[in-house]
Amino acid sequence: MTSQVNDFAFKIATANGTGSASANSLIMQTIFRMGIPVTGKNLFPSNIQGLPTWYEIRVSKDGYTARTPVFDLVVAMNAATYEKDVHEVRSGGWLLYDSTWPLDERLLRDDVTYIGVPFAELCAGAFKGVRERILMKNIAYSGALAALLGMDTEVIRALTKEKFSKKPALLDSNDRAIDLGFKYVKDNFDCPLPIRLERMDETKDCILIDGNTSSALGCLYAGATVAAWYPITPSTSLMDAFKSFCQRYRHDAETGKNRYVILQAEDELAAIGMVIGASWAGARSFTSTAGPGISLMSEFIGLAYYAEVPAVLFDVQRTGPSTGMPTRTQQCDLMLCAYASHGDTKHICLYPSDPREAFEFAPKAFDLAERFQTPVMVLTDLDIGMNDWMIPKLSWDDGYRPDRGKVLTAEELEAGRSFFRYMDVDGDGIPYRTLPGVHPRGAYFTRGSGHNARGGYTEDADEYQEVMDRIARKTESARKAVPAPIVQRRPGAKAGLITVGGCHAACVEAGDMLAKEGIPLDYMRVRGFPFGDEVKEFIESHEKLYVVEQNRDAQLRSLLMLDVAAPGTKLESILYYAGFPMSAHHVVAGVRGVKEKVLA
Amino acid sequence: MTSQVNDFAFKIATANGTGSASANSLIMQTIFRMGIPVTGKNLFPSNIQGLPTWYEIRVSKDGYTARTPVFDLVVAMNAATYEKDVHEVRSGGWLLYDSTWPLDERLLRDDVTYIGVPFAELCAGAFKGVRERILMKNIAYSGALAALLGMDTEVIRALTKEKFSKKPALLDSNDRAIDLGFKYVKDNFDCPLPIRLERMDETKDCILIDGNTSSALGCLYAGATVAAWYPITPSTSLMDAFKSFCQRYRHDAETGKNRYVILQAEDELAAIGMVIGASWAGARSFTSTAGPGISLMSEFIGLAYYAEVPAVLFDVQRTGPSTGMPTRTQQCDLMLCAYASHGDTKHICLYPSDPREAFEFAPKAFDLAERFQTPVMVLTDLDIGMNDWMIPKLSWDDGYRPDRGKVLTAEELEAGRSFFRYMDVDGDGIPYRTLPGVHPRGAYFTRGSGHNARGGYTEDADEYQEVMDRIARKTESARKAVPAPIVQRRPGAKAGLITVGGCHAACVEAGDMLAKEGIPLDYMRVRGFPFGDEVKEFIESHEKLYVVEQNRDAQLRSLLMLDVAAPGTKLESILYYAGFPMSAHHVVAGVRGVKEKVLA
Amino acid sequence: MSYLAKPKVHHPSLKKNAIGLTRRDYEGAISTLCAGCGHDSITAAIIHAFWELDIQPYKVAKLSGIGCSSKTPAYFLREAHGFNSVHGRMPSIATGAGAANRDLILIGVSGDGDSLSIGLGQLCHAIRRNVNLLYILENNGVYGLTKGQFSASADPGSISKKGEANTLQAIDSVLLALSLGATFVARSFSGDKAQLVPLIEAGLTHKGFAFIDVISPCVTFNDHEGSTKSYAYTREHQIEVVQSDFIPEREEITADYPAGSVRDVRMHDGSVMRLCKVEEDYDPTDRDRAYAHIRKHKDRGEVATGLLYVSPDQAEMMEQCEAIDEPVYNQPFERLCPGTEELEKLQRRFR
Amino acid sequence: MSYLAKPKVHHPSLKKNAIGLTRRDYEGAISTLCAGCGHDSITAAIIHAFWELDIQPYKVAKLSGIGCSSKTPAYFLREAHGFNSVHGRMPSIATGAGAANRDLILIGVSGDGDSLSIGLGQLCHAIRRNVNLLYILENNGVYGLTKGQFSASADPGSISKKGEANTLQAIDSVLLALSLGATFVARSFSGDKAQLVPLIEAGLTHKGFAFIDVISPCVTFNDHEGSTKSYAYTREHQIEVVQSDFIPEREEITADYPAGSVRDVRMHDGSVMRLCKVEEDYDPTDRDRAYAHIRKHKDRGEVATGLLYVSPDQAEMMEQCEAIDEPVYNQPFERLCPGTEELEKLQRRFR
Ligand SMILES: Cc1ncc(C[n+]2csc(CCOP(=O)(O)OP(=O)(O)O)c2C)c(N)n1
Ligand SMILES: Cc1ncc(C[n+]2csc(CCOP(=O)(O)OP(=O)(O)O)c2C)c(N)n1
Ligand code: SF4
Ligand code: SF4
Ligand SMILES: [Mg+2]
Ligand SMILES: [Mg+2]
Repeated sequence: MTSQVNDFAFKIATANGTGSASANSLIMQTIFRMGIPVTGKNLFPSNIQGLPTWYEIRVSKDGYTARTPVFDLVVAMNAATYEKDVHEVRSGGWLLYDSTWPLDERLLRDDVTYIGVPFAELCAGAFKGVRERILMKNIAYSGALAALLGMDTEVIRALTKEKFSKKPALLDSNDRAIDLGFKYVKDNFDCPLPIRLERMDETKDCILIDGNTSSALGCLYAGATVAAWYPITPSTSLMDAFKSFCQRYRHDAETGKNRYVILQAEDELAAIGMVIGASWAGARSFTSTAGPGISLMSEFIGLAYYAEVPAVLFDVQRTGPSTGMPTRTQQCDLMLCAYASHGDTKHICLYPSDPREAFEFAPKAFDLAERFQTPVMVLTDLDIGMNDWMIPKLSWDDGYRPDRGKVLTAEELEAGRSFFRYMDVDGDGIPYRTLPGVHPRGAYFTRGSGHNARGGYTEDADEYQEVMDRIARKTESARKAVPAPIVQRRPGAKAGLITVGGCHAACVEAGDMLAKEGIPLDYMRVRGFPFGDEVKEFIESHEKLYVVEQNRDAQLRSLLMLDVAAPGTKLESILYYAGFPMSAHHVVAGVRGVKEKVLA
Repeated sequence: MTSQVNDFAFKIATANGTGSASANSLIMQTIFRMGIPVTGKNLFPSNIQGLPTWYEIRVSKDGYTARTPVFDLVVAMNAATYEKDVHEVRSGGWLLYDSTWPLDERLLRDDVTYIGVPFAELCAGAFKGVRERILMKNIAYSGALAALLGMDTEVIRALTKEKFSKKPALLDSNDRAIDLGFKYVKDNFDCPLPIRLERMDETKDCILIDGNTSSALGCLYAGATVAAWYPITPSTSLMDAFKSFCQRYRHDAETGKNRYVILQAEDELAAIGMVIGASWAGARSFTSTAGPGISLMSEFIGLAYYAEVPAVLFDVQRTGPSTGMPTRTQQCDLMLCAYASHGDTKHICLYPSDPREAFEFAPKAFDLAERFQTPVMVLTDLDIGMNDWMIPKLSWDDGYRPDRGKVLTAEELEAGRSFFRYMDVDGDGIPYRTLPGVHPRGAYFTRGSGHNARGGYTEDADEYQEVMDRIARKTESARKAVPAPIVQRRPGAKAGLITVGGCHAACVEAGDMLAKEGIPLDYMRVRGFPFGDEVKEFIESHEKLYVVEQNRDAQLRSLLMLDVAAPGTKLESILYYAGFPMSAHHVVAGVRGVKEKVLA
Repeated sequence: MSYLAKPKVHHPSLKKNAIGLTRRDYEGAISTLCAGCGHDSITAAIIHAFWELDIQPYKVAKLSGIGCSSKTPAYFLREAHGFNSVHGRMPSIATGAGAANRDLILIGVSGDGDSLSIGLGQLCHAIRRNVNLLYILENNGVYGLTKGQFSASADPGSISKKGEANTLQAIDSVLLALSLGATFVARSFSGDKAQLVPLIEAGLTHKGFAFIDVISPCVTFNDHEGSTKSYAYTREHQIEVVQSDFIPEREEITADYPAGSVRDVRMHDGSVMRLCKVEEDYDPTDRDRAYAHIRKHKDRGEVATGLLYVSPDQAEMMEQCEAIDEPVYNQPFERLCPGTEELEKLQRRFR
Repeated sequence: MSYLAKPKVHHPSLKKNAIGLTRRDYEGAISTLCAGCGHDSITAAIIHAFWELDIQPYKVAKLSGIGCSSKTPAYFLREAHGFNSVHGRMPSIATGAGAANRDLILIGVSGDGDSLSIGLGQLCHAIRRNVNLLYILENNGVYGLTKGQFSASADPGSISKKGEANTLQAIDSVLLALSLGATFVARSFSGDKAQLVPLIEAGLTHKGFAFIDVISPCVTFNDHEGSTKSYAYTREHQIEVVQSDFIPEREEITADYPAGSVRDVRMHDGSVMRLCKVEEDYDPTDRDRAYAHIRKHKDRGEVATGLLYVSPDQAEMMEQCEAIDEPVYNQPFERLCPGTEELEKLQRRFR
């Protein structure tokens, strides 16, 4: 890297449950408020207290938000991972450590500058009680970093004030802890380091938000009224956020009554059952879960598909298979979500790439579910869902009205409008439906067993097939309704890069890097399944396509082959599935690798 | 059709639960014992009593066993379906009906010969009690058919004797009922009809058996000791058969104790859990279910895949999605079984084509499951599982010994052999395992969460990936171990026919028909997934391939595209999925259709 | 194929109820169950109860799982929406439907396999939530639709049609419901319409989860000698511990019972369940005594029937959720979406 | 990260048992649970019990579902196979393992979320089958691993860390087990090792399903004021209704108790569970009285602990299956496969 101003990355190693989270967000927010593009990745264990946890912060004046595996500075606060952490520093980088205890000789690298600050000692002097000392040690390193990286202390002060406005005692100790670290560094080292921060004006129209929060906000704005769920990492915070938004915006002050119902189900099978029951009765209803939940919901998803009941599912993907690594990210449910359940089934899927799209796709998901009377899956992942992303402010169109789809009203039925539940009246493959409790003429019997166009039970070959064929036509027509892919073309590009979801950030950056290297690539990010014509065209218009995704078995590539007959020979996979978010380096290396492979 | 001797089909329409089953099997067995190739298809409702049910019998001197939709004769015993049944008779064919009541004018066709027999009246005279009269009416029509088709009355006598050897009263009334029908027809019509039976010698090395029975027998011979299941049509009779075989061969006379355990679980999730627990503890264990069960087992299947626990599952496929048509057949779980569960998963699948292969593949399934330490799915369907097929006698190699796979013994462990559960010691991707309760040094912790090669818990990126990559290699190597496809080549063939499972019979017949028409086709039936090299080669060696299967979404075609990179452009689908078994007519029409499409 | 057994009570079968409907208006498709199946009698009782309560059929939602019993919602209230869901999962469908539209009158029909094996967890949790639902368990001790395997309600020692004796403990759904805090628990017999109809009426009126276990013999697979769920066995061993009579709100209550022997339980809508305590020491509002009492009969090999326990005043699910009185599903969008301005304000949090 | 709380009983901690092993030999990996988590104390009690019973660690199979509690099998008996399965499904894994190898000593550890929500059905049916398994439910009223949501054992009115009151009925696993015919039912408290160890020993000795519900406070999410599963609350409200002492077979029984106050229950292997009835009217071999007794305390806001019910002589699953005495998993193939000749004979049926 040439200039290191506002363009570097550092990593903080601590132990789970020692309050480092607030220190890390303080650092993030400070940089953000200095107007400098910043992203943070929280790498935490599947444990409540004591295991190692890391927080990675990347500062990028160019606005790149993907994870980078190269660290200029590492803050090593956890003895348990000390050795590992020292190795993580790039050659020529810095290591900030607690010098209360002497450093193990064997851990000394001569290509790294060691910055020792006796955090424990300082805090022992300044604070009483074990717990507070541990907490404040972690606040103190943010003070040290402030000095080393040249953070704006005014901004920090302002932030702590806001945060602890109601807790003066805490405010005081936090500020003192920050000063401890700040002062000690100022007095003992020359600051700031070559890697440092300088005010910019790049973040004023942005926010820092995680995708679970924005997804929840999207459901609130979409008018969802019934949510059912079962806790599972990394989707839990989505429902927590939805609940707190509802408490704020859906609570009727006078009556003290709620304009929403959130049910913590006994398991995922019950959760999706409740969603299907609520949607059947007319509510916009959704659940949020992760891979294991989708597996358990499979039978019910098939019922909703065949009986044509709307349902919205958020799958915040985590590393599979089975329990896998619940606190690591992956895009490993693409195939499952597209075809979940036995028999011939195919489901509409949406693939947001960041918290902003997660917000925008929520109303879209409900519109599609009610329009096409079928389950719609919104696939995010742990990285999108739980990490703080810098994104352009969310915007909303007050003109938006939900598309409730073809639902016959009591008036229409009263007016003698004929109703056959599964008949293709309009030739678009979408039948009309009615809601229970509305009108006698709307009554029909919903079932997952064989039924004919009139909604009657059948075991007749032709009647069965008629309905199945119509459903296939219906799903086909959804191609045009799902969000079109994002396509960017570069002059002189022969090959293309294809990706999905959260890999976007890495691919955009990699595209720039490769272009600089003289390898210009066109780019397409798919956003909805089944894929639309643009996807087909993009594939047809390139001889070689690199498919970037975060799973072992090239699931996106598989979907492209199955759904738009993309010839496998064209599609080169670039896969990363070890659990961390995709980085531009992986993509670039992947492209180079393939090129070499081809040349060899 | 030219000659109609030993080459025709007829259909018997009755009501569910009126004892027609025994009459139908009597007819089947008589023809079979006359040495004439015969098959029967039972089309029954998802109901216990009263709904329409049909039994189709095809006589084929050439030994074709596929279903044919063309009926020379229909026996119309059910007023409720009278109209439908009359239409089913081919032009120039015969209708046998109960003339106790006058026939509705509107049902008369002048291209059909009506044969009226007053069954109800005859039985009213000869038998007492409503129930017996109903039952005997159904026996009586077999007598009538005996006369019309020229069945060997000696054979019939012999059969009833065997059947009712312990129930003389029943024997008597059955014989009387048969005589009633037989005599009446002899006296009133000239017999036999142009469609008639003549003794042959084609069945002496064959048996009539259904695939659920033979699958169960296969599990018995494979040495399965623990079975867990939850009742579901059409798989229930598989476990019923296994139980009765065990009672006969696994019951220790002296001790009165059983050398097997069969557990009727509370649901499919528990059933597969029990199978996994039993396999983990070292037993050959299996479950049998249908599509909805596989959906519910999805989470557990992923655990077995990732924790590498053997398990054998029989999926007797029925018409989906959801509850679908439980008493109709389909091949609609091909995709689900190949990739069941969230995360990156891929499963070994076996596809028997008839009851004989179902028997042979059972031991194979256990061998593969234990060798590769992974779930193995055996996919049959309602047609294979519940219909009586004429197949060559089953044979067994007494030299067979189960392949229990890489299991370390107490002796090996005692001898200090080092053991790391998930390490690739032999370079074949298959690790060694140990069984609980055997030796302290064998102890390890089985988990569905992240684990490393040594079997320890991990959240480390490299350790996680090492195990995932090895598992992928392991599954790859299974290609060579699964049964190779059946390939038949015809001189001058440019294109090929590809199919799976029970479509075999129809494809063989269609192949002959098309060859006669001057369209010679090579043929391949896949028998195991992941597909071996032969499959790849067959596809590469043809420009056009017709893929014949019984589902809407071309699932076999999808698997071929994903697993052996078959170019979709080559693969023309011939799909039939309305719930009845595939017939040669569908295949031939399909091939012609595609050809026309191509010409147009 | 059996046609609906017509109610055997004594008024002309075309009499109109208060909203001008005859019992015919409460019927459904023709049953496809076996002739004599207990489930058909329960269907007849359900039809009668809805008719007597003057309920508009279309205000009802009929829900079920999978099984012969679960087919029955097709055989009553043709003007009501029905949802024949998947095996054992009806409670979650009902819970969701009730959450979306609390005005729906929910009736769920299930079997012992559907409820006590694959569906046990959902049943227990629906009871816990006190979902406002009448749940009828048509209990025949077997899996009918899959041809006669033992269900979890089969009694130890009961003999299957194939002659095998059941070795497993039976799950007594009524004791289970009481242990889980159910607010309305009854048991009846498909052959006892006089008892069943008022129980269904009370169950429909009860605010919260009303659980009725109805012994409903399977004539095809479990009505033989040696079965403890046969007609014969049940007739012999059934003991009505509390005889109940349902008195709709509007009818004023005439106290023509010998004092002491009678106890009135007032339902939340003002209607009254009049209990004639057949047994002295019995109190259907005391959960623990009810439990002990049922066990006592059980130990004697008897099946206690009647309204075994009721607690009319506990908060049902939607009250616990403090939901608005109207259904949430059709709230005007304006009242649900905070709009652009709020979004602006809200986002300050994220800077 | 908390290290294993070492047993606090009074003999030098390196004392050897009859098979020459010290308690260390019964330990496992270092716990990764929160310091002070009740689950760690239960782990210590389990280690102590296995040690005292002189059980060969490798003869044991440790099973669990998913949750903090379900992690604990990694923390004891490092020489035993462990199976950390999927959420709520441990009972089926245990059932299968026991079916394959009845010689395995099975211990299952679960949580209240794992057992009473997603896993409720499997727990109930394992009880019904009387699987030969010691099942320990580490009950803290919350989902610990997913950060503190109410579980189904949370009492109505109990306050969450976020300050919300639980509105739902609690599932009392002990009453549930009794209703389902469980043959060994106990409740204890992670803080009461003296009571817990003998219960675990008896549970391990019991032939059939031994159920022990252990209140095990979650210091991180449910140990606050207002929680009814906190250390403080449990200490205050726990009432030991029957004090039990486990006497292994070989030790002869010295009757040095005041007559009448003591009752011995002989386990199938000859060992004895000595019950000192703290409460006069209590009989732990009478299912109905036990049930009533527990309810009585519950109504007083008390938590009855001890060996609440035991019935030592009922057939466990493998006996009900009439399985051979040896494990079936390693039967010689010759005894399993009928061979060619039989196949020939057999096929006559199919002609
Ligand atoms: C997931 C699933 N598993 C199994 C089945 C097969 N099945 C249909 S009905 C039934 C049991 C029905 O028993 P019960 O609920 O008692 O109803 P009954 O027929 O006795 O009235 C079963 C196992 C199914 N439909 N779905
Ligand atoms: C199928 C599935 N759903 C949800 C989860 C997430 N999850 C992990 S542990 C847990 C609850 C644990 O609670 P409990 O059993 O009480 O254990 P505790 O942590 O309280 O000891 C949940 C919901 C999961 N792992 N799998
Ligand atoms: S099988 Fe039994 S339960 Fe089913 S309809 Fe017939 S009698 Fe009723
Ligand atoms: S979160 Fe609670 S249950 Fe989990 S380890 Fe910590 S204290 Fe124990
Ligand atoms: Mg039943
Ligand atoms: Mg818990």
